[in-house]
Amino acid sequence: MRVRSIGLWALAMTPVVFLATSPVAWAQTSTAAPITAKIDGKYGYWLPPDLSQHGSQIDNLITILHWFMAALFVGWAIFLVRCLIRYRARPGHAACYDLIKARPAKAVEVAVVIVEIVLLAGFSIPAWAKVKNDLPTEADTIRVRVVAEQFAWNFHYPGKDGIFGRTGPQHVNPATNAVGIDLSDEHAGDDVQTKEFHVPSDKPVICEISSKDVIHSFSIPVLRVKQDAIPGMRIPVWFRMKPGSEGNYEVACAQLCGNNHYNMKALMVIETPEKFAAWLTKAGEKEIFED
Amino acid sequence: MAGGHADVQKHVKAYLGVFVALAVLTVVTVLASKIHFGSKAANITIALLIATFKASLVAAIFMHLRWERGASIWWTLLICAAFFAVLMSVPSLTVFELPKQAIFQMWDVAPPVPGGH
Amino acid sequence: MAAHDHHTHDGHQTHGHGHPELGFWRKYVFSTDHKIIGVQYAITSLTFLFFGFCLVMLMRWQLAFPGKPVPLIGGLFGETMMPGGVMLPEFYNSLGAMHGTIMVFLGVVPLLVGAFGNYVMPLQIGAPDMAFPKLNMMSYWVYFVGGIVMLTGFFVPGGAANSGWTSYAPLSVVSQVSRNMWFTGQTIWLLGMVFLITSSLLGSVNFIVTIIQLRAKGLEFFRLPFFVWAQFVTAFLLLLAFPPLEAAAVLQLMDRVAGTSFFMPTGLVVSGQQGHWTGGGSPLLWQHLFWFLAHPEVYVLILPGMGIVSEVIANNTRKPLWGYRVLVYSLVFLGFMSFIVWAHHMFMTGMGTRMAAFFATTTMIISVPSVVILTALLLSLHGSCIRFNVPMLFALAFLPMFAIGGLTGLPLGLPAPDIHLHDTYYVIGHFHYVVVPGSIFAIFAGIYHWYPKVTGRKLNEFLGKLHFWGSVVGANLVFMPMFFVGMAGVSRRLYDQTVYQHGANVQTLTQISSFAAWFFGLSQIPFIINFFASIRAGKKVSDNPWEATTLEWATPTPPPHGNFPVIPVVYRGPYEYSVPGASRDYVPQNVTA
Amino acid sequence: MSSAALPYTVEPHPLTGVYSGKLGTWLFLASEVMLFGALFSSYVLLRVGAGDAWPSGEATHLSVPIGTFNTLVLIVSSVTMVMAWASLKMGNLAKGRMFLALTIALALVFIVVKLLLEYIPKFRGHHLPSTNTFYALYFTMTGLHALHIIGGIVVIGYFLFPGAALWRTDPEYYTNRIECTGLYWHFVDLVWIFLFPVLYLT
Repeated sequence: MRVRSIGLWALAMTPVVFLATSPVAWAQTSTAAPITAKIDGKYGYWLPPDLSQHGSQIDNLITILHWFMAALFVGWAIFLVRCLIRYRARPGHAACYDLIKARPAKAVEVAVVIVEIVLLAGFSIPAWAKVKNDLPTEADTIRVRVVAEQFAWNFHYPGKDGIFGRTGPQHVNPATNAVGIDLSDEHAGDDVQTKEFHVPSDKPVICEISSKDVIHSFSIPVLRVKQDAIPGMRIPVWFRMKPGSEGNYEVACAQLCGNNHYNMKALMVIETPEKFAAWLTKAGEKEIFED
Repeated sequence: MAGGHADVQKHVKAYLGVFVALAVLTVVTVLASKIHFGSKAANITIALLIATFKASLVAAIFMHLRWERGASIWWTLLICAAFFAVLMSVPSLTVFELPKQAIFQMWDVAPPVPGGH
Repeated sequence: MAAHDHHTHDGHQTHGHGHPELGFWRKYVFSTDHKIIGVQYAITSLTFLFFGFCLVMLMRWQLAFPGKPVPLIGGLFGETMMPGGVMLPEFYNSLGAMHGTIMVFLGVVPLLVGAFGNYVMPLQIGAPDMAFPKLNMMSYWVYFVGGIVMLTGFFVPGGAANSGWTSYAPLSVVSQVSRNMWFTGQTIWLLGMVFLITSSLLGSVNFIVTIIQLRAKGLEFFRLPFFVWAQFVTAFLLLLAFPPLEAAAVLQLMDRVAGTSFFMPTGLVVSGQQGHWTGGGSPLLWQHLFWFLAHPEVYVLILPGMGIVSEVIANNTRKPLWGYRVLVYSLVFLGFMSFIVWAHHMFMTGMGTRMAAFFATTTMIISVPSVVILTALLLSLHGSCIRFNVPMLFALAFLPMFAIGGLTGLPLGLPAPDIHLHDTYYVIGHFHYVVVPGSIFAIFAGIYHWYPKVTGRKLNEFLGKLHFWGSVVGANLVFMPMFFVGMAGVSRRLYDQTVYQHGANVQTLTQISSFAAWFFGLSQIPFIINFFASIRAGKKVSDNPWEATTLEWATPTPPPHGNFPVIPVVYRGPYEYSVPGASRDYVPQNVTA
Repeated sequence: MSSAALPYTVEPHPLTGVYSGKLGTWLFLASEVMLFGALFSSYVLLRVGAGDAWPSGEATHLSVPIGTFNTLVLIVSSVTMVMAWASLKMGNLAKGRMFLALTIALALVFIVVKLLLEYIPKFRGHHLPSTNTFYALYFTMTGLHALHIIGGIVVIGYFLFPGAALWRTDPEYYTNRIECTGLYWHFVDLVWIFLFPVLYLT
């Protein structure tokens, strides 16, 4: 019985060994089209680079939490291992019926509660309130309507007048008017819609997230921004870049939205104010709307 | 619960009484819906109050809760009521609690409703 | 031991005289005996569990080596799933959705509740059977039909449901649309869910009534084994949390089949076409109803597992559980709280500060009883005498791994860190660290622990240890890298994460996960061999091989129809091990002195 | 066979005060409360979301007289159901069965009225579930309720004919089963008591 099972086991392990050692298997491949723009930022094995001003709040919280978790875990693990060794069954050793007094355990539980309260009330909720409610009020805030669809992001800029043209589903034309601007509206003429997300690096940005079909999620890891795009709703998120964060980054979809969900990304270009203004003008000229 | 014949006979009288009450209250609900009590909400509240009263009668008499001594049944109902209350809070969670500037409207103009009446 | 021997012989002899002999079908297939039904549940759900695991082993290939043909078996799947052996995104999504559904609804819940609950719970409370034996049989067959319905999804055009196990509307309404809506994967998924929910409801009614009504004399609530308590709380969760999902499934069926707009808002434009829905619905309504079920469901997955682990730990430490009452109160409290935390799955759906604060607070509160339970189990080891047999090894692995699973829930339960971690691999790592030790390892512990009761033979220790070490190493290597992948910002449910720069960067970790998953899969081979071979070749054991105290060991092995030759009377609490002054190191519940 | 050996199928448990069937029925009803609760919750959410666009009064095209009639039919059927139990409790099987038959007849009246006077004319008039959210809710909620009525007909029908054989061997057990069936039936009536004003009157 025993010998046979070892044999079977060894037999079963062969494919693993084969696969693990096969250089072909380890070569990286991708099903996606090659990334045309070079993506900036240094990525390691922890959090991705952080370009937003609110991001450090989230990052600090994550770091503090993981130290806290590690401390607790190590404490528990030491106790566990000590018990396993000290109280292992062996000749001459018997269990003790009486239970230990657990003052330290109670202290640990109280400490956990206190730390949780502090993290929640002191850090998490204020950070959340700031991200969700304290929308920037500066006059030069960039406003963008983000309209998700299967499987692309559309960005609608209000243009020079700073007012979005009226939109409606009956105006949607997948090829030329993806965000459904009503061209008869007086504010629509200067509106810009693109598939690339350009923002100037020096101004706060408010994105109004919505979706035409199913639920998507507007996720920019480097900005610590994530918001579900719920069809039938328009939900704002905002961010402010750190100085010197110009470069190319990626907008991802973080909510399963269909077959090509994995490839629903957009290029995000953070650029200097001058470059952004030039791009906006050029993009506005190129626009040809058909209704 | 009820033991002997005499008890059951007493119950039968209660059943008939409840029947009359339910029938009358049904008519009252219908009539109340014809009267305008100031606002839509007031009308709905009145209709639901009458319905709750009717339902209580059914539960108390027809379903014998009035005579029920089994604590386990009351516990079940209590737990159920608690979670039912949580379930009924779902609408207020979705509708009334949104971050600043979020709206339940993604388009600016109302779209034509296909097949609408 | 000697105390029970005369029962054993009497039991075997008297059994069968009072009852007419049943035919094969009534005895083994359409049986009303809770033990046969428990075994039926166990075999069916273990099969489903293995099948669900195979699905994910397939997915792991695509994740590790995106766009490369699956070796050896890639050609078997045909053009609609894997043309040229390369997995299509829609098939990948089907695998993902069905993996979740099968593991949760067809594998773990039926195993923990249907199999262990059914077989062990009536024995542990000294009952002759479940309160409603025919209803019990019906639960099993409704579950079986539900499982078959669920699987037919793979064989219809368009494949099985592919909108995730959460089936978020409107995606689940607009996907897999065809002329005959009744025969598309998502519709079949909804129908399957209706069956499975109905089965669970019938089962939970049965469990609650059995525990309330059929406890042996002297078995007060605070003398119940912890496993029975876990089943009791779990049954209430199933009873009250499942119906809203049943309602939601009916509404989604209406949306798909009758063209209603319960979850469809006004003004949808799908694939460039204005939708035919009248609108006025709410996509968030589905999420609320779904998570109203699915958060309690998480506790349905782990509470019975905690019950099993507690039984095994008490038995193999040879001392009473630390803080039995504290454990029970925590359990009940967990059950209650699990109903008011559901919206922490929805922080990203556009939630205001007040509501986020409320659900984050309830989430932090619910972590306290979890910590208490874990601490109590750890403290139970203190001053004990630990036997390292296979069930105990699995129970011990539960402790640190469940700790990791629980702790990593903290950043997800706090709304601010959740902004970065929501819907990333961090979430996958977190909940697999909860359910793999909490459910799967507990299930293994339970199988090794109670196998001798069912068959009269022990599982082989060596194969068991091989299985244990393979599983522990495998599971940790699968899920630990996921925390780092998630931290890097990689979303879950991606067919190919290398599309993104931050994904390509951590692709190596994903490959490690994949290899570990296949290793984890191979580690189950000794278990499968052991499970079947031991039925005939396992070492024969006595009625109470683990020298345990609870009532299931006070019956003959295997227990006869009607369970107890003489209905036992209970005199003490469930875990009276190493009582000072007693002649042996355990005092069964039904022994007077 | 095995059920005969189980305790507390007939006599109440000395501590809990109920027999198993009754407790089981109440637990089942608790889950039904959550089922219909989810539908009512959805109703409130969708109605609040719709605002003034929600049809009411004449705009619903629902007939209040027919609804009232059906409400009364269900109330009477509840009375006959409870009378069936009372008759059995007093040892009168014939009377009990008569009341059961009456209950089924009334339930059939409810279903026929619902189908012929409400559903079919609605379909003819192109008031379909897909027409608007009000009709979607109307058809789903009343449809699910009607399924419960049909389920009740099946159960009562079983106890009226084949199930009644139990009376000869164990009349008390049979009476208990009728009581449990009654609990379910009253619950179905109770749901309608809420459905009627919510859909027809407001």
